[in-house]
Parts: sequence; C-alpha cells; structure tokens
Amino acid sequence: MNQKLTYTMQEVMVAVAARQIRDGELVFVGMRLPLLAFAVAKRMHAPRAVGLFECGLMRDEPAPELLYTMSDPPNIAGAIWSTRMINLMGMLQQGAVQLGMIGGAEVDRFGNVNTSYIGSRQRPTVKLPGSGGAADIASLAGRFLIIMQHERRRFKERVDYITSPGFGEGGDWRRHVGLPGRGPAAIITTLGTLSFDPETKEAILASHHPGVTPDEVCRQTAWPLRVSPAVHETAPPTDEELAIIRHCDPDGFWTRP
Amino acid sequence: MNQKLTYTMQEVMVAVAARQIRDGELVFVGMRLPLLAFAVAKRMHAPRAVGLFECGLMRDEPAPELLYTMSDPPNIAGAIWSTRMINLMGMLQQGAVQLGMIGGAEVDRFGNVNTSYIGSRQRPTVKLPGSGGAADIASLAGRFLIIMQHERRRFKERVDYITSPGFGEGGDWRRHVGLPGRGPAAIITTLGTLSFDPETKEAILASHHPGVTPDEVCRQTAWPLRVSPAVHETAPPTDEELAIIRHCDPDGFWTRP
Amino acid sequence: MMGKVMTMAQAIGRFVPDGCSVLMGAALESLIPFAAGHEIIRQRRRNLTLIGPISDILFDQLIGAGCASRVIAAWVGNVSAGLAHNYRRAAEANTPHRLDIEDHSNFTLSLALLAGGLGAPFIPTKTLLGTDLLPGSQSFQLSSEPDTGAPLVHVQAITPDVAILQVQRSDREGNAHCWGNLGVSEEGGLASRGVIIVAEEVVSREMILSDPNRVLLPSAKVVAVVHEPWGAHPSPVQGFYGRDHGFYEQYHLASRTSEGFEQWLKGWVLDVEDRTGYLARLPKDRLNQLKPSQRRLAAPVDYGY
Amino acid sequence: MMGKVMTMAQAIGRFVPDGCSVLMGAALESLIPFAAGHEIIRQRRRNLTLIGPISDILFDQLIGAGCASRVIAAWVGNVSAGLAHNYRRAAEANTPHRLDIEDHSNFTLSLALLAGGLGAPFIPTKTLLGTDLLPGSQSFQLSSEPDTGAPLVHVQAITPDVAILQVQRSDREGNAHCWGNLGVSEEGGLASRGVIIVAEEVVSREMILSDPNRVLLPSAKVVAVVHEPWGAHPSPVQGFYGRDHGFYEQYHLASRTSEGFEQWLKGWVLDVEDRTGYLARLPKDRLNQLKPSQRRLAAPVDYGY
Repeated sequence: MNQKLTYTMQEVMVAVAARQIRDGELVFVGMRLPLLAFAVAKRMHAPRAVGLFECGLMRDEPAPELLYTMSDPPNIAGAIWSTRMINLMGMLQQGAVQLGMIGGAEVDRFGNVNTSYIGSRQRPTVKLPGSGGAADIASLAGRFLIIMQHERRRFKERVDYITSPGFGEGGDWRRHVGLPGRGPAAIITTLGTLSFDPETKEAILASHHPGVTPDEVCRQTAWPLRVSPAVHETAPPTDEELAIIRHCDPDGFWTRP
Repeated sequence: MNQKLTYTMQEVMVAVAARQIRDGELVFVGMRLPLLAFAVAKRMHAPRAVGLFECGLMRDEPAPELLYTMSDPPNIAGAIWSTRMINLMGMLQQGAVQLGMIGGAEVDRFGNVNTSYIGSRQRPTVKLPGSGGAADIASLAGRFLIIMQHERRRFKERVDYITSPGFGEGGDWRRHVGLPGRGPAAIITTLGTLSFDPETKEAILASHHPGVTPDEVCRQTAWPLRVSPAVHETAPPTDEELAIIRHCDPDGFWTRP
Repeated sequence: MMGKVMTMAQAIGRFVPDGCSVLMGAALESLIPFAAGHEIIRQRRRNLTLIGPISDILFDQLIGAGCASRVIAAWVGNVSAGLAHNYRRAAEANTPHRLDIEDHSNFTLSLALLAGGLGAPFIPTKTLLGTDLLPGSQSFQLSSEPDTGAPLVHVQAITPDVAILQVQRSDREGNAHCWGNLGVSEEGGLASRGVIIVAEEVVSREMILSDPNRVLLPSAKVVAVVHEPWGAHPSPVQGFYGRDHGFYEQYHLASRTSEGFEQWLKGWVLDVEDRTGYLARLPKDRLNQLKPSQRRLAAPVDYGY
Repeated sequence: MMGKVMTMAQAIGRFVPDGCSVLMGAALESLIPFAAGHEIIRQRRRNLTLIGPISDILFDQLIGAGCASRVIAAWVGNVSAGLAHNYRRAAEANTPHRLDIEDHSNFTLSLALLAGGLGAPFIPTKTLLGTDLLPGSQSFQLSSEPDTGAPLVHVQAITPDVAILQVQRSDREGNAHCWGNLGVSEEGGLASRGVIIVAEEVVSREMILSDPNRVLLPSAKVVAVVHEPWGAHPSPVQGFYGRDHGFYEQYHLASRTSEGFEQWLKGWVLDVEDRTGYLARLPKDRLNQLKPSQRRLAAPVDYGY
C-alpha cells in the first residue's frame, strides 16, 4: 500500500471497474477483482445489474461471503439460476451480455490479451493456464474490461499469442475477422486506466491512479503509449466504495497485495 | 372383434411389436399401441429394456396407469429421467437407441411413411398432423417398426409425401442419402406383418394374422405385394401377453376398435 | 416502475402484437398455455406465426379463430383424439384464410430453438435426409461434411419474438420453477426475445431461490408474469392437475365443422371474459376430479454450506 | 450379473485403460473427482487424453504423475493460487514427458461436448475468431455463413471414452441427483461412451425417482457407481462440504519443484491405499470444519397426480 494513500491500487481498480457497470446490465463476472467490482456496483449505482458466472450460475445479489472460486458454495446458494455453462455462453453469443471482465498475463497496444503461451507455442518459455472463458467474453460480450498488473514485461507492442481478442491489428479488424462483440472498453491496471482510440483502436492513457504519474505509466509500457489530452488522475475510491470492498474482502485476500 | 377370436387385431399387433423388443434395448416409445408393446415386452422377455419418450422422459418401468399422451402425469412420476426433448433426440442421433416405433397414415412398397400431405403439398386433399418425432425415429433409430391400419388406400405403391423415410426407392438408398439408421424392420398391420427384402428392400408379407388369408392382405395392398415363401400365420397373443395388455388398457381405449 | 406481474389481458396486449412470432406448447402435451391462447383469440390478434413442436389442440383453435398466418411446427393435431379440423380446413381450403406451413420434425424444431438460444446460425444434423420436408424449405439447408462429403442438414436458428411458458410457480420477477417433461421449454425460452411466464402460483423469491437448479430460465428474459391458476387446462400440470381427456374429445367432435367450431369458440372463449369465466363453465366437480389424489414429494435437497 | 456398484480401484481398473480419453472436472471448480484421479495415478495409467474445461489442480497432478500424453482443455491451473507447475514443466521442458495440448475456450469445449452428445459432427460459433487458438488446431475448422459469407468456426464434436462425474447421490444403477452449477456435466456425460458416477451417498431407487427432473443423465450411460464420501475433496460439494482453500495453496507451494511434487504425491496419493487412507492424513478436524454449518433445504416439489 502506498504510504500516503489509505487504499490499495487493487481497491482503486475495483472501484474503477465497478463504475463501468451500468444499471440493469448483464455482466459476465470473473473471479477476484471483477467479483468485488460487481458487488460494489450492485450496492452503489447498478442495483439491477445481474451477474453471470460461466460455471453455470446467475446472481442478482453478490454472494454474502468472500469467494475463492465462482463455484464456491456461497455463490450457489441464493443464485437465481444454477444451470449448465452452455446456457450462459449462449446468452453471451446472442449478444444479451453487455459487459464482461477478464484478466491477463500480457496485453498489447490493441488490447489483445495473452493467457496461453509466452515464447513460442511449440516450446514456450512460460505455459500459462489458457483461455478459460476469457476468449469467449472478449469475442462475444457487448464490451469488456481488461484488468491487469501494469508491468513493462506484460504491456507489449504485440503479444506472443492472442488468447482473448482485443482490436487485433487495430481499425476495423474485429469486423473483418467476424467478431460480434465491440471489443475492450478499457484496460484497468495497477497504474491507471487505458481507453481506446475510436478510430485506430490503439490504447490511450485516460487516467493515472493517485500517486502515479503519466510518465511512470508510460515507462511501464513497452510501446510508446499515447496519453490522452484529457488525461487526469483517477477518481479514488470513495469511502462508501471502500467500505463495500472491505466488507466483501475483510482480510484483503484479493485486494491487499 | 373377430367372432371366432378371443382377442382383437390391435392386441395381436401389440404382441407382435412387443416381441421385436430385445432385452436391454433403448426403445423410442410412441403412444397408443407401442406403449402397450413396451409394457408387454418389459414384463415378458425384456425386463431391462428402457423406454424413451420424446417429450423428455425415460422410464424403465411402464407407467402404472393408461396413458392418453406421453406427458400424462403418471408417466412423469417415477420416470428415471425428466429432461429436455433434445437430450433424447441426441441419444437417438448418437445411435444409442436400438428401436423406435411409429404410426402412419400411408406407407409404400419401400416402407416410406406419409403423415403430412395427401394430395399435393400446395393444395392437399387431406392435411395430416405432420411428423412429430416420427421422421427422427425413422431417420436415426437403429431399426424401427411401422404400426398401421391395413387398408388399400393406405398401402400405396408410392406415398404422396415422404415424412418418415423407409428405404426410399429401395436398395442402398438410405446409405446414399446419408441416413444413419438401418431403416424399418417391419410393418405391423391390422392384417399381418411385413418384413423387407434384405437386398431390394421391398416389403414382403411375412405373416398373416389369425383369421386373415395372405390373399386378403394382398387385396388390401395397392401394389403387387410379394409373399414370403416362409409366410405363416402370426403367432397369436399368449394368455400372458393378453393379460398384460388388458391390465394396461382395461377399457380397451387403444386396443378395442 | 411497473412490475412484471400483470393480468393475462395486459400481458397479451403488451407483448403479443399482430404479426409477431410466438412459441407455445413447448413442453409438448403438458403445460400448454391455453389461457394465453384464448386471450390472444379474444384480443383478435392477426397474422401471428405460431411456433411449437406439437401443440395439441391449441394451435388448431388459434388457426380456426383466424389469428395465425403461419405455423412452424412438427405436428398439429389432437393428441388423444386424432386430426385437427381447423388446421385441415386452413391447409385444404384456405378457411378461414391462407396458412403458411413450415414443416419441422420434433428434433429439427428443438435444434432450431437450441441454435437460437446459443446465438448460432444453425446446427447440423442427419435427420430428415431423403424426406420431403427438406426441398424448398426455408428452415433447412442441405450441406455436407467437409471431410467425408456425407450429406448434412443445416437446421436454421429460430428466434421467436415471444415464448409463452406455463410453469408451476414463479416469483414476481419471473424466477420460475418448472418440473415434469420439459420438451423445448428451456431452449425455446432462451431463443425468444421475451418470455411470458404463466404460473399456477406466484410465490416468494426466497422459495424460488431455495432451489436454483429447478429454475427454468433467467428472469432477465421474462417480460411478464401472469398468475393464472388452471391456466393450462385441459392439459396437465404435474402436482396441480391432470389431463382432461374428455375435453379434448369434446373439442374434436365440436370442431368437425366450421359452424361447430364457431359455437365452441363462442362458448369457451369469446363469450367468456377471462380464465375465471372459463373455469365457471366447466361441469361442477370437474376441477376436483382433476386434482391430484396423492402427493408425491421430491426427496429433500440441501444447498447448505 | 455383476452390478454397477464397485470400489474406485475396480472402476478405474475396468473402465479407464491406458490410452483412453477421460473427461473430469466437468462442473468446473466444484465436484472435481479427485479420488478418481488419485486412483488413476496409483494404477499408473499412461497416455491418457485428459478432457475438461478447467480442472483446477487435478489435471496438474495427473500430468505430473506421468499419466497424460494429451490435454484438451480451456484452462489448466490452480484457480485460487495461480499457475500449474507440472503443466508448465510438461509444456516448457517435456518433464516428465511430452504433452500434446489442444487449446479450447470454455465455450468451445462445451460446444464440442454438446455436439458429441447430440451426435452432430460440429456446432458453428463466432467465438475465437481472429485468435491464435484457431490456426493448426484439430478442434476447429474455419468456415463461413452460406448467405452472408461471414466467418464461422466449426467446433468439432468430442466424444470421450469415459466421463468421471462426482455427484451428491446415486442409486445402485447410476440414477443420480446432482445440484449446484453443472458446468458441462450433462453435455459431457451424454457425449461420453460410458460414465463413472462417484457419489457421496448411495441411496434408494425410490429416493432418486421421487425427483426425475433432478437426475443428471440416463443410467443407461453409467458403467460404474462408486460410493466415495469426500471423493471431491479439496473441491466443494454443495450440501456436503466446502472448498478446502488451504489445501490448494499447500499444493501450489509443494509442487513448485519436481521434487516437491514427488514428495506431495507420495504423501497424498502413492503411499495411500485409498480414499479412506487419504482422509486419515488430513489434519484432525479439517473435515468437520468443511461440513455445512447450516442446512438450506430446497422448497418442496410435488409430483403428485
């Protein structure tokens, strides 16, 4: 935790992600920070948002306990639907899910995410776990958020392998390859928030978190990161947001590094 | 009821159909006579046969009451699986269902069945209800039985419309058009039983029911019906078979015309 | 904010406009939303596309009343009594008017709805190869397996405008429990743009959420919840009432002629204000006779942790 | 006739031969058949193809023990703790030996199993377009919509030799009740040639048949029923026990090196005779801590008529 700040960068990320959830939206919720973001949004500004969990669950109330995985018993009890994965994935492909959230090990200039192979596919330096449902969210959700650790080795000009498609090579690449979803809306990192140029689809620094300078963000990015003319400090989590986050994750399992 | 006989032709048909069910088989059971045949087979020689109902049910014991439709409450209570139709149809297409039974309004020389349009499709003389699941059974079951009223107007050289495919134009037509199931094993009628020539796939009179002559069967068939050299009288229902049929259909709703 | 709970008249008025496509009879011979169908007739809807695997006599009634211009189905008849007379008159003599028929089998209709719910353009199958259902149909495209060249049928996705699903119980948001054979209820609901839930009972959210595996589909799909006891009569609802076989037989006889059908329709639908009025016309004791004679409770299930 | 009920050793011995393809972890993070996986390791199976959407640490253990030559999965890791060390060693350094990896997403794996269960050669989708999962994969075929020319991915059907499914309760024939998130349990079981049911409880036929809508799949598919309480530990089973998060963390640390993994494997699998032996090694009171602190019974359901 930054010594001057009364919150962690993870808590900032949760608050920023939560603000992206609009009321009434169907949200493909992952684990960890996205799950907390869903809880914050529900209690703050999006009481009618509904969460989908790819293991086969839908909830309109966050689980009352901290979850380590989406299939934990508290997430099942009180769900509004407990079903087969394919039903939720089908809704995703139908276009019924407005927002999804994914993590990643590497991301590039156009928001493509790698969670599969670092190095070559044949003989990788690091074998990462793979897509899970992230590639489906990135392909099919109305829009999605990428939530990541901001380090120079992870923010690469070009990822080694596209697991979850962002804007590919930029421009209208998504339309060209046939992807239905509109692509990433933002990359929410430990240092700031990146949005995408509406034309070129290149990632642009939109805000830097409290205590972080735009220069620091650029230094931790391996391509020449464009900085928005409107760049500003990320609005820090409010007391109310923090209270919800800490209620959900009292021991800081996900939010205190 | 034939005055000399102590059973109806429907009861003969049920007994003949029941004998086609082998122990341990998965059987796509329709309504009416096939349902009774399943009950007879279960209690006689096929105790491990399992019945599939396209509405979404599987049973390894026949329902304890007379059914008017397969979704009647006594068919649901005590089922071994109550599910979605597509799961049962999927098993059918997988090749997991060895036998199916269908009815029909018209049948032809090669066992094709029409339950859709008599006359032209554009302006039919009679609009029949359609396939239901019969065309799927005929397409996909390992083998199937056709159970029908034997009348000259129904046994036609060529049906007006193929709803449920038999052997098409004969020979290896089924393989040629790509149908996975092996086709009809028999036509069980109010007058006799027809099987199919293994090469030409033409229907052949295999047995005539008690009190019916081969000639009568031929007269009620609109194409020159071949008679098997081994043609014989259908073995009548045994007392045990009759007892089961009458236990299941005490008022003769399906078995007394 | 107006809630989802409303009368049948309101639900049909708002969500089943002229010209829309509507899925009914998804469970097959049980849970058929007859009360909804009768309200559609009373509100004199026109040019509907009726979608359903088999519909027992519900589609026949809607066709006879002139509500439908198109049917996408595997079977239209009277399951326990025989042919569907209005369907015949429409197909054979354009009475009361022309009807487009898109023939499916039960499997292909369920695949079409499955594809709709999955957001897939089609699903391939080997059923119906060689049959007369394929030529000229918009529902099917002939294709072949890329590797082997073996013939395939691509069943095109169907996405109805609205599905009307009868269930045992629902909460006020449309979180609903349904049991018994499901037919294409789940696929059909997921494929449709909106779902009208017709419930024998409207119960608490807590009751439904006590058993999320029993929930039929996401309430986010549900646009209306109609509390309509006996809404499926004469079809059965497991745990609530059995099938009224005689009613089907009676309809079969009455609808043999157009005139007979008109009279039947007047007596059971048009001259009746709503489901309560309909039920009042049934012979005394009929409802009691159809009620379960025995409870058969499902074994307890514990979601505790 | 020998019945279906047998020990885990018998079930694995008979139905999971060397070289077969086996589906496990179908529900995702819950109901993972760890006891079955450990028996596979003890019986030193080789050249298995492991199939599962995500498998939490089960596939990592089987890979580290040298049982697998191929993995068809969307994700292999440690859900609450991070990367899968044995999976990394196999993919990065062929340790203990070479591993073929067929990458899926969760959606495509579920479509592949759905297609398998439907007897369809493939199902088309728009997911994964433009990604590096497609080129060179046997699982996918690029295609396009006939009408529009829009790109499509044909996900090829998967039909595992055997699925191992953990459930709450089963009768002796394999009629089984399962609740909680189902993942690809149903599709996977239907797609497989045979199913091994691992049940927390073996109960009467009457109990299962009292609720046929809760039945996971047809018992005709089931080749073995293994009564194995705590068979899914450290993964959770709704109504029976929670997730043992610490156990995953412990495994994560222990398996960082090959030596550490070998030692872990010796202690928890190889030097243990069966599940009873495994459970005896858990810290005193661990099982009690994982038991539900509260019952949460599903609302009653009446199948009466």
